[in-house]
Amino acid sequence: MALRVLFFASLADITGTSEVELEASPNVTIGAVFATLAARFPLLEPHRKSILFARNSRYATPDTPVQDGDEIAFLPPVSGG
Amino acid sequence: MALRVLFFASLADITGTSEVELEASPNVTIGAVFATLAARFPLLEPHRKSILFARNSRYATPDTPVQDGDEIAFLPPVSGG
Amino acid sequence: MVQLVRERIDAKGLRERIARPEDGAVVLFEGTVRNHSGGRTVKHLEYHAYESMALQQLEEVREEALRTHAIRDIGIIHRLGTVHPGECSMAIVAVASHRAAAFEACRFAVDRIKSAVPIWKKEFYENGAVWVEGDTMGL
Amino acid sequence: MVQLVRERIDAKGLRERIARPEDGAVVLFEGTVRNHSGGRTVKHLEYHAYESMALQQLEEVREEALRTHAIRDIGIIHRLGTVHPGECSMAIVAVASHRAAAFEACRFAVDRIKSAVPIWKKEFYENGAVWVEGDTMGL
Repeated sequence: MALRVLFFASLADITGTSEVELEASPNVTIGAVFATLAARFPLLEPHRKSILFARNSRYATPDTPVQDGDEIAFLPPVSGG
Repeated sequence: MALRVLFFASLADITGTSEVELEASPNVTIGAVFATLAARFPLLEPHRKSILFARNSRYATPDTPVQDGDEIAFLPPVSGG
Repeated sequence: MVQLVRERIDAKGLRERIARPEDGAVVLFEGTVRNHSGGRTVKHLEYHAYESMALQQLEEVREEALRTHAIRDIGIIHRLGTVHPGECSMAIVAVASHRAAAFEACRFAVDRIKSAVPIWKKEFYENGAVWVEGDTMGL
Repeated sequence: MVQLVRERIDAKGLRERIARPEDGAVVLFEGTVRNHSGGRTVKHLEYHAYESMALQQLEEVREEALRTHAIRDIGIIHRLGTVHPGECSMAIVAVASHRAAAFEACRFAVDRIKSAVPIWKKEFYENGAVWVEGDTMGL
């Protein structure tokens, strides 16, 4: 199934991209998606603990399952205001 | 000695005036000034407990002594803001 | 900066005079005249003050706010005379590096003004008017 | 009303849209860009957002503030893109009958936005720039 994965702020700098398309196996979780991308972008791994996850513009947890067509986002600690 | 006494807000309505000139004996206190005026304006007396006193634009207490030329003010509970 | 004015309060102007580029947080409080009070329709208010004392007291509130809170500056304008519903009767702007101090100083100043500054308001209704009296217990 | 904008924030306009004659207290918070940070001179900031999610989260903050505080309304504008020192990056206006609720709701909203809304700022200095990262422990 096809996923769209978004990186923001420092994570986009680390990966060098703000968006990747990803082909994932069914029943995969957001945590597994992150592991896949951390393998592709090794500099992501040290940020794992501080990263927040979102699925289709809503906060999600690493064990949230993803579905075909989902937009998954990895968010560093926010600093708006 | 000569004093200027100011009444504000509801107290000015009660006495019908915002200002009186008063001749007082030396060493008198603000409390004594109030008693003199409460005798002249009997409707003042019931407000005594809630009235704040000022001498020359500063808060004062009933036992504050007054001096010749002082401006004494009787203030109902404030309601600005 | 503390002021008593008889015209409309320019809260934005106050903010602009007080805030500077080293500040990170600006908190503005505006007390506005409500169109109702205790179930009655308010036509307008009249604010009276013991002006010389009110200015001194406002300045003391300002100085106390500066002394007790980590703010860079605070400005206060209170209006006197006739004020209509929706209009601003008092504006306070506190500026600080960080928001906690700005919020707390602004609130501190409102509370102190409402209990310690010799200003009174009279509410005017369709028929009749009353002096509002605050609570001086806290003084 | 919640908004993300790329031009200067019109805090006074927000206040005018939100406040009505039945309100007695208006509290406006403005986060402003400081000209220094950690001892370095800040030339400007850049605010980036996950826009669709940030708007949803801002709306949730607004609804939570309305649900948990005795306010009549609250409006939030956050700026994105380049913002210079002294300029406003975020404005929040809370209106209520009484000041306590307006102060508390405004502060609640700032705190929630700073911890939960996907917006990030990058600080630009004379030489170099860094992403500022907040504290998400409170989330």
